[in-house]
Amino acid sequence: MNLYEYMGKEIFSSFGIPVPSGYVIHDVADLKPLSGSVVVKSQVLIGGRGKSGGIKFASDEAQLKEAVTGLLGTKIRGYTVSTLLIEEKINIAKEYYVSISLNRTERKPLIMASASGGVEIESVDPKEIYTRIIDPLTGYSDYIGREIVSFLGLQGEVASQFRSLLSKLYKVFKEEDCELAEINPLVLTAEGKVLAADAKVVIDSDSLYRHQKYNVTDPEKTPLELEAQGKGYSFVEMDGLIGVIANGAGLTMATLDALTLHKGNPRNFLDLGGTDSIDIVVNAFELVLKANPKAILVNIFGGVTKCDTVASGITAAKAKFNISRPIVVRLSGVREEEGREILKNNGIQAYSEMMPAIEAVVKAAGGA
Amino acid sequence: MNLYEYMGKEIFSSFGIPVPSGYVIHDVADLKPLSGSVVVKSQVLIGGRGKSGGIKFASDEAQLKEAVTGLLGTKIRGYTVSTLLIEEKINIAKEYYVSISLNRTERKPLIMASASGGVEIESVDPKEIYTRIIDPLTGYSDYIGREIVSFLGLQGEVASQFRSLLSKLYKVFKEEDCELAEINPLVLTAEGKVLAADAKVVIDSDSLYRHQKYNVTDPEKTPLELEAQGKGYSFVEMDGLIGVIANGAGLTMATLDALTLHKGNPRNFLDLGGTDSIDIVVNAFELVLKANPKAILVNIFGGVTKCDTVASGITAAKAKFNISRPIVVRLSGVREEEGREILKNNGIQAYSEMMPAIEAVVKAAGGA
Amino acid sequence: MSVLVDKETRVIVQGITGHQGKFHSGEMLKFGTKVVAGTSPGKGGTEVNGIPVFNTVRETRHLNPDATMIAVAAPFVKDAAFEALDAEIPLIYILTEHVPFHDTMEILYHCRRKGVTLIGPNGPGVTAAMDCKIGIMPNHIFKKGDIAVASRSGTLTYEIVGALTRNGFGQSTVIGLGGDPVVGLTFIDVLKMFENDEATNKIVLVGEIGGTNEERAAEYIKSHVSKKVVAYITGRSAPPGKRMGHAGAIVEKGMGTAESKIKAFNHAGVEVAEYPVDIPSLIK
Amino acid sequence: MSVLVDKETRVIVQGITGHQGKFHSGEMLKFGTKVVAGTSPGKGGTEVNGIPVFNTVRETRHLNPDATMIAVAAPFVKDAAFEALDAEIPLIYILTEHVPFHDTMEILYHCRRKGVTLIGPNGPGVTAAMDCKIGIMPNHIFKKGDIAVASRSGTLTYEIVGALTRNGFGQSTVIGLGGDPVVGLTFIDVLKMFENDEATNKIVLVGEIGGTNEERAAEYIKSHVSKKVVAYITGRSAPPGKRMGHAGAIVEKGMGTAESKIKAFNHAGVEVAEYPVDIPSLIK
Repeated sequence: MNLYEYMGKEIFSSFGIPVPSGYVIHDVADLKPLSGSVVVKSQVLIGGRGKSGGIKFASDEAQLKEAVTGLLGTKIRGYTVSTLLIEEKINIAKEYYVSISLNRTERKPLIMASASGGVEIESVDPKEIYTRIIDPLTGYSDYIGREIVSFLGLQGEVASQFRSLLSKLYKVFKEEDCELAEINPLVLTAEGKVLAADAKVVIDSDSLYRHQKYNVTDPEKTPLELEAQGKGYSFVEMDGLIGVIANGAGLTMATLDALTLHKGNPRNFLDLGGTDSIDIVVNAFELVLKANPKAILVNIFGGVTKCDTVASGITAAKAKFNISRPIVVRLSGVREEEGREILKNNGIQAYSEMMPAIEAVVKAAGGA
Repeated sequence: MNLYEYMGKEIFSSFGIPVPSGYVIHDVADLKPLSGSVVVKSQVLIGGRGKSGGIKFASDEAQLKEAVTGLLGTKIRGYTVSTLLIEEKINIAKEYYVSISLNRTERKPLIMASASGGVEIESVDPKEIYTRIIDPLTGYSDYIGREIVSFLGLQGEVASQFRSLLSKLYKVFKEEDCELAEINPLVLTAEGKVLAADAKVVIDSDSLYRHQKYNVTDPEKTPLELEAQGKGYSFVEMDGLIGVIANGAGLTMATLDALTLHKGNPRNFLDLGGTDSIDIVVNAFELVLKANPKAILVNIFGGVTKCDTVASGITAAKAKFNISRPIVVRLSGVREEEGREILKNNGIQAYSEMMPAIEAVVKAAGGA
Repeated sequence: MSVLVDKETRVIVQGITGHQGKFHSGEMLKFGTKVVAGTSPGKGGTEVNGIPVFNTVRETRHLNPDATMIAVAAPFVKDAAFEALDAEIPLIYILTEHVPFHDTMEILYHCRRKGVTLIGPNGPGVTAAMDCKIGIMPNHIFKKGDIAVASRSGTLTYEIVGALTRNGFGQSTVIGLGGDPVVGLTFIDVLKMFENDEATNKIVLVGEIGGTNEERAAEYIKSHVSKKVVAYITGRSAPPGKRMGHAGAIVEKGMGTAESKIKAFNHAGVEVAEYPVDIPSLIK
Repeated sequence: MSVLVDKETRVIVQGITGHQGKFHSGEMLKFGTKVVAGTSPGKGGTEVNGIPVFNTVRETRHLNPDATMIAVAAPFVKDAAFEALDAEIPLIYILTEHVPFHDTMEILYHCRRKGVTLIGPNGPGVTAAMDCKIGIMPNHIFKKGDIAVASRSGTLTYEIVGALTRNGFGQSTVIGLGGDPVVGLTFIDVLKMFENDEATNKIVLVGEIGGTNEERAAEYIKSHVSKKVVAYITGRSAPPGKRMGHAGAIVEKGMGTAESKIKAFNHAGVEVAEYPVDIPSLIK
């Protein structure tokens, strides 16, 4: 789960990482009197916010009001701005980059730092980036900070601030179950203070039960995907014509792949999961129907999810939603015969192999 | 460093371990109005406090005043009572024992629990004691608590309170650098609440730099031992006649052992440590002289501590304190010849072997 | 001898009184697995499917378990794994989905230091046809043979194993690695085992988008694997940035695409099937 | 080959610019030890005794260190040890006194899981006469020979090694275990090494009051050590409950007495010297 900048900064601040002073508003009426120059930052979860005009500066009340009214309610790359962070303007002497993330290849945390901050880290020469895989059992220890300040050429008081901040950033990463805790830019001010001028924090969604304070709607998800998420389905909308219901993430992906290779592009990814229940099948149909596919393919390899349960779900859904568009079913595995019998009685012929079902549904949708 | 009960309970409380409500007084004037029956507990660092009359109960103001005046200033097994803990009287339904300590053999933490609380754990049948060595890297985890409540036959809400308390006790042990964190008795009240009715916390003295809030004078130490501690010496007073100054804990102990086997009992243990300094030698003599031995043995194996430095220290001390009692010196190792020369010029003959020096000092002290 | 488990493997189930524990312990018994005990705090002394239930893993020690299946809810998985580690059980399989990856990292590296094998989380387990099954794979799909299968997904594994069996290709060991971004075994780990396993002559790898596990395996195969390897990769049609069911199945910043994995395997001389059902014709 | 260190061992000193680091790195050089680098944050680029100084251990990697001596102040020891572990240096010796034992426990078990040998804290180090010295033992006391010495104390070790040398008994390896309640090596650990060491024919153990390290060693010797072992135990005259200089040298609740240790050694057929100077006559 991606957190908004202001949420990331709230977390940073609670761990003792210095951030610019500021506050959040949702309405121009929430503005507090100005006590100096400020920056007004749109809270959206997409990159390139500055270039898209999502960040404005103000040094008097009129400019501030103009900036706020000019940003609230507008769209940045398709996403509506409903929240602004009003922050003191800081005097930037130098911009750095630091992040801690999960490195999937090593299955360990990765810490990165660079003196080239304020730009996308991918655009920085790797030689200019300090990287170190962290042993998750010993965790962060000060020698890593000492290596980093040595790499960045920092000394004295600034180096101490950096080391202290890095140790706290690792605490954030670990205690808040982050996939990513990134500060870009990490600013050294003209006054010699080290500050997190931005915050990109991604929390492992599987850990949310122990961080119930976060509740961010993923802006990249479509309304239908959000509805599916609320109902506990893994669901991804795609731009094809064939609705897909399958069981298991791997089998569902394989089904999409097979459809695509047969030029019968899928309308969605929907994994029934490992629960054996008629209702889960019926509700899956409801979701897929909302995506309005030309035909629906159900691909089941019965194990914990039994074929007869799925068959009953299909017939129940067909009746409940009065489905007239083609439904192609493939049933294999546990209680396959019973399932086929149930469908047959309801006028649906079920395939036992995957490939004929793929071909049939592509044909039914009017494809190749 | 042993902490007083009330200090241990303050720590427990700051980690969320429930303790009876109470307060500390040093003077009868500090008493607060009574709101129910209380127990008045002398804060002394020795066992068997209850049996020695150090704990009294009071259920009205008169009894309370009597208890307090009767305890403050009295001596319990030689130690003066200057602090009292006034605590609400709790309704004990059952007493348990729990502790976490360093097990030196395994070099790991050891957790112990028993349904036989309120008595010395050494007197409890080992079969009645749950014990488990804890892996210091995984630390305490709830399964240990589940094993303990299963062992103690606890269920439901009381079991939950126990598990929560045990997890906090491990945090105390680890985060406060304890050698021992013991609750005896751990009380289940008639109202179903689990409370730490006593607290025995021993902090690793080497960790005190990160726990500067503790400052307890070890009541087992003599005034001279405390003075030596303040000056940075490892010093133990003993009841013999021969003062000892040596370098290294092992060599110093070996010197005491050799003296004892020669029926020349030592007056003290004093380890010069590994610093090469004349002043350290002079100050060591000052301490040993305060113990008023019949003769003084200096036993040095020169390495980092060089023999000529020690020799200069001896002659400086002899002059400064005008020492007339016999000083027997053994010098071996680095700069041995130079040291012997310095001493010879000051009328002291230095042995190069340990045993002749032992024999000489025993004789000089008037021994066998 | 098969890889990891065999006829003699003595298995316990942590969380045996839950829905999953109850159902799958019964299925494992039917498969022939020696399920010697289960645990469930406060339910010691009862039975599930005729299997004795204990309060703690420590109480099962006299039964000398060789492996445990952890089927408790995600928030309790780390504690259950630590309990198994403390009891020195040499193989830990975690069935549970949605375990926070920070927990899995801790579990994994504690397993490593104690020489314990971790399978999962969020995978179907391991089966040595027809000797032992630990996990949730359907019983009826297996046939004993010389093909080892390792996969990042569950149902797709059954599809492929089913196809192998129908075409007469039996299996030596089938392992589901798990669909999380951090899991106990990598393809390289299992390739080592398969290469050294006398019962295995050919190897099937079933990968998916996300991470670089397959690319690394391809490199490893070039220099360390003499047995025939074929593969299937799923997620060719997955839109970038979207998690496809598994927490680990996501293409991020151009990393972990199906193309990259297929290319890597081809470079290593590993044929990659277009459809799952093509695996039998490639392996023969 | 000697135990733990030899002529080829490449040593770095963490905290080389401090008082101890400076002095002992010079002494080690004189002994013939290959001290290849030192570290001191912010002092990279300087030299101590002609030894190049770096800011971090990572920067010394190109010098392929085999061992490190940690000579930083107690509060920084854990971090220094983790730095050495991360750089995969296979032997860590901690000179520092007063390290909190909770820190040492962590260091020790992280060393274990990475297969790293930990010596100390609070001990004089290890010397392979006359090939390599890591630590603070005086250079002049050694003579090459076939006697291995392990001890819980510093100066007393020198006393005994000096007596051995004077009496013509050379040493293969001399190890100071350290005087803290938690240290890296136990007597059993070093007995294993000595038993397998071709350069060692006889063994001297120097124990002291506190803990049960000596009692365990005695048990171990009975069944695992074929070489002649003699011992000296100090602290016979120590009053109970008093720490005798070393944090670990204390008799508590009747545990860890000299009597118990002497008795255990005698039961194992290990002669125990009355005085340190008696060791040469027992070993011959």
